[in-house]
Amino acid sequence: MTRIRAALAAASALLLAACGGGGGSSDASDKGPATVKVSVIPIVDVAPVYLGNQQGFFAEQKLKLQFETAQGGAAIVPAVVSGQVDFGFSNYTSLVLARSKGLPLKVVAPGNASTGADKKDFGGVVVKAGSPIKTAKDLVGKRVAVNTLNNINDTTVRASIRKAGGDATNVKFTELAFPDMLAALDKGNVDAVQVVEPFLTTGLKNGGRLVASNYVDTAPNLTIAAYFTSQKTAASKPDLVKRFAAAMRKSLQYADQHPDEVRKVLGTYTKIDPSVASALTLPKFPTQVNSAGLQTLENLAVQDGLIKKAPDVKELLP
Amino acid sequence: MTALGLLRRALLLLAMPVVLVAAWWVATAGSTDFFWPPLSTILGTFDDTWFHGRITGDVLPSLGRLAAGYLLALALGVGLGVAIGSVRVLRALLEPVLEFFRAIPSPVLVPILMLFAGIGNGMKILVIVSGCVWPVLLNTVEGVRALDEVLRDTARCYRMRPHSRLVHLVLRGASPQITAGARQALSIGIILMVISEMFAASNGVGFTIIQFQRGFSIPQMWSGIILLGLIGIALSAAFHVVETRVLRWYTGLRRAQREG
Amino acid sequence: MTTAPTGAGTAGTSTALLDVRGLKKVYQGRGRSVEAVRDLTFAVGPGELVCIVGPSGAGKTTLLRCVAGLLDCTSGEVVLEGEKVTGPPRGMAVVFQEYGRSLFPWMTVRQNVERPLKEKRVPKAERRRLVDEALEAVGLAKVHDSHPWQLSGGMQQRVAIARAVAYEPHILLMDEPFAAVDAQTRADLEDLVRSLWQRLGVTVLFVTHDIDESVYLGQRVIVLSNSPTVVLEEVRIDLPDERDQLTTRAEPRFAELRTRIYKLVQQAKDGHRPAE
Amino acid sequence: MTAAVTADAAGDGRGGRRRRAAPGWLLGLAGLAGLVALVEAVPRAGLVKERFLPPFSDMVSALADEAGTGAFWRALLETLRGWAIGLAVATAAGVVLGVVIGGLPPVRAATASTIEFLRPIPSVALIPLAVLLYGTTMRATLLLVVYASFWQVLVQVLYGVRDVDPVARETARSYRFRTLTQVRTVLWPTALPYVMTGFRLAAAVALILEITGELVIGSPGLGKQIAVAQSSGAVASMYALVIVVGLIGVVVNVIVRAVERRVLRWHPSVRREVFS
Repeated sequence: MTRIRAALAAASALLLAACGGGGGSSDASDKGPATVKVSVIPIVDVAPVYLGNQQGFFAEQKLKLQFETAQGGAAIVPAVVSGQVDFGFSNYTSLVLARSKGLPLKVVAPGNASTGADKKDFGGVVVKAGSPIKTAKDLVGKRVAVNTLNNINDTTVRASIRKAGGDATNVKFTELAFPDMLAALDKGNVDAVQVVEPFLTTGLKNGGRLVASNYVDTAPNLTIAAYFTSQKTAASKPDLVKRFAAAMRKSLQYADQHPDEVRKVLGTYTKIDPSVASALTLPKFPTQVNSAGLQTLENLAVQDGLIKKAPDVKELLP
Repeated sequence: MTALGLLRRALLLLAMPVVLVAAWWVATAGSTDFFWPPLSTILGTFDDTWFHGRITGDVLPSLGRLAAGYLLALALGVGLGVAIGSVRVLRALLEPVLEFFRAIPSPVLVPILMLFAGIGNGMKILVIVSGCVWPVLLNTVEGVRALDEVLRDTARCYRMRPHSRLVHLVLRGASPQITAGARQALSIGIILMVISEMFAASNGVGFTIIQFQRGFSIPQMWSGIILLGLIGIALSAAFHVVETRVLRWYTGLRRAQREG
Repeated sequence: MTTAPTGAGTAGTSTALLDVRGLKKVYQGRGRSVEAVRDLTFAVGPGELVCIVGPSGAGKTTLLRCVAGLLDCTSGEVVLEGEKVTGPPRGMAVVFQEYGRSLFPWMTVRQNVERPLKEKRVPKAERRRLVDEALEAVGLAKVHDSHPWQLSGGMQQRVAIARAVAYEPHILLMDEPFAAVDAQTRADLEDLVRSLWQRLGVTVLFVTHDIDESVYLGQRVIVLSNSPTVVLEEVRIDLPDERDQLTTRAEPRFAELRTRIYKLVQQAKDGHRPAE
Repeated sequence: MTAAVTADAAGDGRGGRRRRAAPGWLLGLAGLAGLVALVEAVPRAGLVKERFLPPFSDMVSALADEAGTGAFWRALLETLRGWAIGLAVATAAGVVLGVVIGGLPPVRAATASTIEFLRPIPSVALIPLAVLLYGTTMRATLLLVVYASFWQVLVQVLYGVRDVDPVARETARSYRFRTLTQVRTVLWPTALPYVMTGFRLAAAVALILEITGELVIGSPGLGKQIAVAQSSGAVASMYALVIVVGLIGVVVNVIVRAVERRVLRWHPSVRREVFS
């Protein structure tokens, strides 16, 4: 209700009224599958949920998934908190940020994790072929593109630099969307780019050189992202959340064991070229949240000044 | 005007905005909704958020890019518009191409512009130009074409030189349309100032608002939206002042025509 | 009558200031062409005031635009002061019918009058004098800082006349200049033209559809046929040079001339043309 | 003066376009062909890398691939639907509010400042708000579309209502027309050209905001398809979709102009342009 009132205050009452009120989603009822709305970013990382849906893991739990795609976690979090969607996908750092501001979020299942293998991860820092940058340490004083500033990628790149013994405070991060990075690197607008698949494969194929696997450098088997819901949903529909988490875990496990099917499902919700899809490095799809990794990300967020005080990790975890 | 009349005017001018702001204040007072903080909280963060380094660090760079892009678009739009409006062949040749480019929303062009202009201020200025140029260009073309035949003949008869014909006839004659286009371009420019900072930015009002949104600093984000609104209002007011000066003859002419 | 021009009645002679020879104008449209002017030949001597009348649609405006160099003629030629007209010539000023559209609305009265002088690169002091005199002559000295649209129609046309006069042209073309003003104003403006002509000795070619006006103003009236236009007849106006609205128009000779031209115009309307 | 009709939006040449001769039409095609050739040649010549700007032929084949998928057509439909709904809501709200506000002087006086305050607030400032309210659904984008195009209509309608001939209004009032009749017979016909101008501007703005919203927010439609193509590195597909968006814009523009011409066929502002 405050929402509507506030909207009135914002003097767009007329317009809002014309558009109708906000949407909600159906309750979990006993008869028939419950429709749940899941908000995801259409990237490689969320392949398991699409694959699991295809495999009927959600139907088994009497869940009917309805996907809504967003451009980033920043749009997904409010949608989940306000109940527009039931579950969302976001990286851990975003969740930590949100939690530190007091947003009532709850992780229900892990999303994806680093492969843990150096130079064989699904994301990393790429430089141009002839670049003098050889290691993460050489990134000091250079311009590095990340997809969002003050988020998981710049903090993990800094971690990488620290690990290599460089001064992590002396890096010029520029915000650039993944698709635009390789062009910017090529033109010399930036010295290095932190990319994830499929751009990592494309970048390397076009003569780029991988200098660091920032997720691997941050922590062993770092969990990158997770599926989450609001504390309200978690409290009011515990059964629904449990069923979703179960189906999700099954999907993650299946995805982890069937990489070829993961590659195939990419074609259903992205426009990744099949030849790239067959070559790219897939992330790990763990079934358990790695709370140590989460703690590491939290510490990085504090260290790099994203937040002042780290929220209790347990508040976030199921 | 009497004091009473002045008071009445002031009342009319301010009553509605005051009521709306008051309504907002009351409606959100004591709000616990994370995304809809009380107006008092938002205004409380305003000073902290914007007046300690961000004016020079974000607001001015944004406005600088806006000014550069806007003025460039004006020059380009008027220049091309005069050429296209005056040369029939050019108009016929370019019209469909221009219609096509105009129909492409500027945000879509950003990745393409990045290829040619990199990711620095140049790209952001180009984004602003790419959106602002159309209303100026099209209105200039129409303005030039709508120039009075008799006035053109007069200029020819008195052997006005090309330069002074451009300045004293074409540009002045098309100025009502050019101004209308410039006004549209200004509001588009503010929009694109924000949008351009969504891509590869490291400072700016739009950039900051989005950082706040991503970092879930909601009252700060709201203060940014309010700041954008204020910037919009201030620029529109400034434009109005210029417009009134430039078009004083036109308003008078129109009034005379209406009465006559 | 002191400075009255002496070149009256020198039509067709080589001393003519303006010579129109075999002028023909065909408008080329898409797939069709319209012959507006077929064959016009006449001359205007220096200092003469010649009126051109003809029925509506007689191509008067086409003729004037060709003479002014605003329009290329299809064949024939217009020669002004011994030079063939290919574009708006030097030493010529035009007063258009649409006073509201021929003045620059964004300029003041003064700026409007001054603009052509600036184009001519007249020195500042000289410019000032010319503008002041011209405005004084048309009775607008007081409103020089107004914009044209703040003035009445008659006053706007005075501005246009002042602009033409200040330009110091050798020939002044007037295209139905008073067609859109009320009768009273019109009489005043007619007298203004007569007096300016007499004072300045400028050659005037005055196009009108008003027969009375042509008789009252002109030394000579050229009557045009209907379109495609040729010269139907030239009439000498042998009225005294001192004319005024009351007495001149009351003279029997005025009535005769008026009747004569009226008949010619009627004939023209009925399609009568000189033997071809 | 026709200028009256388009005082704000400035005449977008309802006149000229129609009179364009066949060669002009051909020239237009030549212009487009030139653009196509340029886009084909620049990457082929290696001036820009093909993986950043693929040659035109690659875009076309990507477009053909797109057209073979259901997702493309669904997205197209989503975009058109969002655009149409947003435009309809904005037009209806703009016209109704415009007539009410413009028709009642006290209301107009009271709201003028508010309108001037709200109008310059950029619609993208509302993106975070729209996302908070409606998530990433079509409604979030609809909010932007309605907000942005609403002002276009409202402002034009206000201009239109203000332009109502005071004499006509007095006449209507003296005949004691009922309010509705007054609106229908006096206000509406005068305001209609303005409404159409507003509608035309709104149609273009609505499409731009629809695509922008889809692109930035991620609500379903072509804009989102572009974002997906972009984030998948499918450059040719992305350009193909951009071309589609541009073409839709052109088609929308053509249709709206045709509608405008039809609706206003009887209106003097159009008739005058036809004859001028």
